[in-house]
Amino acid sequence: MIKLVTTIDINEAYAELQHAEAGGLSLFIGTVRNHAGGKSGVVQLDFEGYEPMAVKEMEVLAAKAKARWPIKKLVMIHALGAKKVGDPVVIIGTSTAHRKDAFESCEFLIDELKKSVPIWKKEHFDDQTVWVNAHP
Amino acid sequence: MIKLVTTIDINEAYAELQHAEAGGLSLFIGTVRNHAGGKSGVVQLDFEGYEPMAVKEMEVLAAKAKARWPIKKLVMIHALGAKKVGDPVVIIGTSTAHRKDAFESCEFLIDELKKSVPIWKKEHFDDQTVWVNAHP
Amino acid sequence: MEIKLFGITKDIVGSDIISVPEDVHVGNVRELKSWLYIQYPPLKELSALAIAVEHTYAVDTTLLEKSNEIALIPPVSGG
Amino acid sequence: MEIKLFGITKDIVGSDIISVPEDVHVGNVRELKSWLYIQYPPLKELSALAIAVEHTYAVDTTLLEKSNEIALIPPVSGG
Repeated sequence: MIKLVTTIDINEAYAELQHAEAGGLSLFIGTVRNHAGGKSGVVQLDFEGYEPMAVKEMEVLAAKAKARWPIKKLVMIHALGAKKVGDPVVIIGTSTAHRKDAFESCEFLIDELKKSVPIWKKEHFDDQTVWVNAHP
Repeated sequence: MIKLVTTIDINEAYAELQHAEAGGLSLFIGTVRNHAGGKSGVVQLDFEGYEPMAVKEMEVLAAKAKARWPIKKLVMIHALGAKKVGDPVVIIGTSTAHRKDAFESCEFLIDELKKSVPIWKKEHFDDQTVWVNAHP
Repeated sequence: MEIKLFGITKDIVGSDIISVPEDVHVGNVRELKSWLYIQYPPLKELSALAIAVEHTYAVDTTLLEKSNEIALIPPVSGG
Repeated sequence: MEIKLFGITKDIVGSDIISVPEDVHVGNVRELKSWLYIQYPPLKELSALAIAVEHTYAVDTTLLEKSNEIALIPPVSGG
């Protein structure tokens, strides 16, 4: 299951990852922190995506992960739109027969998502707004 | 949150892991597989625990993990009693500011739990029952 | 030729699209980037700037057709 | 002195508790294990067998008091 949503549903992700041959399931949930880049006071975040390309890139990453680990089920869900501190913004999950494969593939997918999937985060502080990573 | 339960509640674990300074949350969920030790046909499992010692050992592991990684919140919940294929039997979760710490501490906790926490699994196959790991 | 804009590139250009005039010839990604940097100098200050063609990351030598879906991809920050 | 049993040790002994007779002296974990292996030889066939005293893994030299909570810990298999 690969998709962009307004609101992350953890139970949906967990249900999708069920597989009779899977003994281990690794989930990563990224949430909005109240500080960023050494600066505190994040009050809101906006996530914007280039939607068709973001889905296509996530599918490419899923294919790479499946080529490398014996993954039974895989979930990559990213939220778009306005988010508050504590809100989940991304959920990555893999289920495998053995837990090491689940941890490794899940970490690979979130690391790669952050590098290449065309989604942008704008942080709203009390006093300014910043597109994260845009400038050196 | 460290405890032994009859039924694992993923939403309870997720809620417990929320922390305003946490950007990443790693969850591991162990479920009952339909095959074990190269043998298929697991129809049920029973989990038995030495309850006060199991909780104490989990607390020791949590303290070790907290000494090693900057963990904001931590969850270790193990189910006891009869379980069917697909049922969650253990959930481990950590939330941290940075995701690498969450993955590493979560994997450490499930690896160590499997080594030292006094809980025993009895597998019921179609034709026999086996206490897992008991014999070489 | 139209270029879709996202994130900070939208703020820099002040629009969510750039229309490359008919008389400007940009045959590949390198030529497009050169033209963009002249038109919108703040784009040069970004940490990186990629071009996507048909929803795929393109390289400098990727050829551009007028019918392609082309987009500017400033540094991503999802997750 | 009473010894709590779990998992396969319960099946081997046929009870969830062993009462060590009053006239048997087991002053430490090593002595207790020796006595147990004589009384219940199938315990020797296990992959491992630990003793817990007061909910903590004990070593061979851990001293035993009659009032301690003592338990046999066969190889664990949680998770």
